[in-house]
Amino acid sequence: MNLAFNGLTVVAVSAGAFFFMAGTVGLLRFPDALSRVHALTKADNLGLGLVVLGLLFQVEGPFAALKLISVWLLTLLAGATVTQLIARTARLGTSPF
Amino acid sequence: MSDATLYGLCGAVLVGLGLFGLIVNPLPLRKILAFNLIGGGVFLLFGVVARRGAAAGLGGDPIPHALIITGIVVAFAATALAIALLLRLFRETGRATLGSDG
Amino acid sequence: MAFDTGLAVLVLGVAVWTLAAHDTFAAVIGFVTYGLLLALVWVRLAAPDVALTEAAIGSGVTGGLLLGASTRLRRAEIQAAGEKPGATLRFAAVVLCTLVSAGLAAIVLLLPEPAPTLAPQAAASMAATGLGNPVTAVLMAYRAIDTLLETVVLLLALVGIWSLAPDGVWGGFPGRRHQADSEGVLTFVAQLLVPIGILVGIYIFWVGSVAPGGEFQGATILAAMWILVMMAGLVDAPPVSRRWLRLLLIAGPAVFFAIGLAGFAIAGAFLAYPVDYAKLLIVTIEIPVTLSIAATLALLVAGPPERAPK
Amino acid sequence: MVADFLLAAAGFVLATVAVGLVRILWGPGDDDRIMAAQLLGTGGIAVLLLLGQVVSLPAAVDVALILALLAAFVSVAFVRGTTRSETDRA
Repeated sequence: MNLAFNGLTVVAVSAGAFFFMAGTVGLLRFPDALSRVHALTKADNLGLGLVVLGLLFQVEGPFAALKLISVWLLTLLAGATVTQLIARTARLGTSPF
Repeated sequence: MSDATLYGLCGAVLVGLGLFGLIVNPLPLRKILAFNLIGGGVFLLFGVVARRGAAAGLGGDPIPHALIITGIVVAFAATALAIALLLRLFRETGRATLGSDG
Repeated sequence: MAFDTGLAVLVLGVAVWTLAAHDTFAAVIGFVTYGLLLALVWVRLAAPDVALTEAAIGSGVTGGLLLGASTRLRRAEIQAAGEKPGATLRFAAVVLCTLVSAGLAAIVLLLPEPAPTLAPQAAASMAATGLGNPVTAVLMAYRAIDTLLETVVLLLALVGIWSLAPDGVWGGFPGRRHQADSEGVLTFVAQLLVPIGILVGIYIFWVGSVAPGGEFQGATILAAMWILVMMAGLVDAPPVSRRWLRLLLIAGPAVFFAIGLAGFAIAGAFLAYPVDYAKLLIVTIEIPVTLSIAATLALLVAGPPERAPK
Repeated sequence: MVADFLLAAAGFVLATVAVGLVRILWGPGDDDRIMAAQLLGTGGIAVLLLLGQVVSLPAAVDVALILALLAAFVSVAFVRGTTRSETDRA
């Protein structure tokens, strides 16, 4: 049982790490701000979500698990809205330069 | 070399880097940033002393930890005051430097 | 070990970038990153209380303050960018700073073995305070006078900032009035985040008596949430001459000082607590102190009055 | 065993996200810089959660919670900063 949980952790965290890498590659390679925002959102949502999922198999107690999930939800909500704000700034071209 | 020593050396270099920025950069806001970099380095040095004092089931000596927390808050207050002074200077002179000719 | 080496190198790299960036705005973003990485370092050094403080104040609120200042000073700084010190001064600075770093590094390498520590004493006396977090016990009991003076220092800094107000707006509204966002995204962010943030702030404050957390970290989050609703244009900052605001600001230090004085009568020394009531008294101090610190921090960020009181 | 893997994963995430720092270095616009800082923030949260599990420091989750909140706060300060400098210029 424990071994199975450890295996699930390894799989989920590895997948999460992969998405972080994908987000960084997108940030570096995509030509314009809007597609970079897209890449960033993917990394945010999936990478952290999978890492949290992996860690859920390790924590003890429902409160610790709840806190882990709320960290993810908070990042998701804040990240999505803020990314929208940045995307709007990029679209309107109101960069200070 | 232990992890604590490694971060101690990191803190030592940070203090030197921040001091350099404080002396060399002519813009006051950059000097404020450099001052905060020095602060981070000093706190790190102190934190290494705390980490080496781990005992009695605690991960570090709690007295330096409490002093570092106090230090971070006071450094913030000093930064806020410095920025208010700088913005007032800008309002009065229209300049963001400390040159004596303006 | 490899992880720690990488993290240390990353911290140094971000520090160099913060100093070397041409644009101050970019330097400030470097500084926010620096604070975030330091929070990771504090976790590695088994100092979660410090990590919480660094994440909240060192990175978050200081970052917001510096971002605001850098955008307001931007054009003036672009004009002033040409002024560079001479080669001699730069060389002297390199020599001096290398010596300082080398000296500190030598001290780190030559620290005494075994390391001096007060951890056993702190752990042994913790039972007398009724607290479960040694750092909070230090802040609120063994070195409570430091904490009391710190709350006063914060107030003095605020008085210093307020005294920078020009005559015409004396006692007026701090900072600029932010317009509510026309497309509603900022309003949405504020309405969504602020209730969660207040909950997290209270939780971090409350958990501080038994686990990492405490009044400074909780207060910083509450302050950040107040600044957030002001930035989103949902509420305006109050004029600094308001009586309720002044009372809120001094309530924490005043209660702290009063209970400290009462210590003479009930426990025989300034800021001494009788063992049976130690935890109750500490919590009685902490609640108003948290609210006062939160208000002070938010107003420190808001800056001196810029608009006349109505 | 799992702790070793989690530490390695933390190092990997930190390394990939640190590459995002190159974006901060190169800009060219402020949007790119704040985005890279945000990616670093999310990555930093992931690293914190992993580290907290490695060194069994449950409070690391609280640090992550604060970082998530204040990353949003800093981003709002950024957006306010850029739109405000726009009205300054007008």
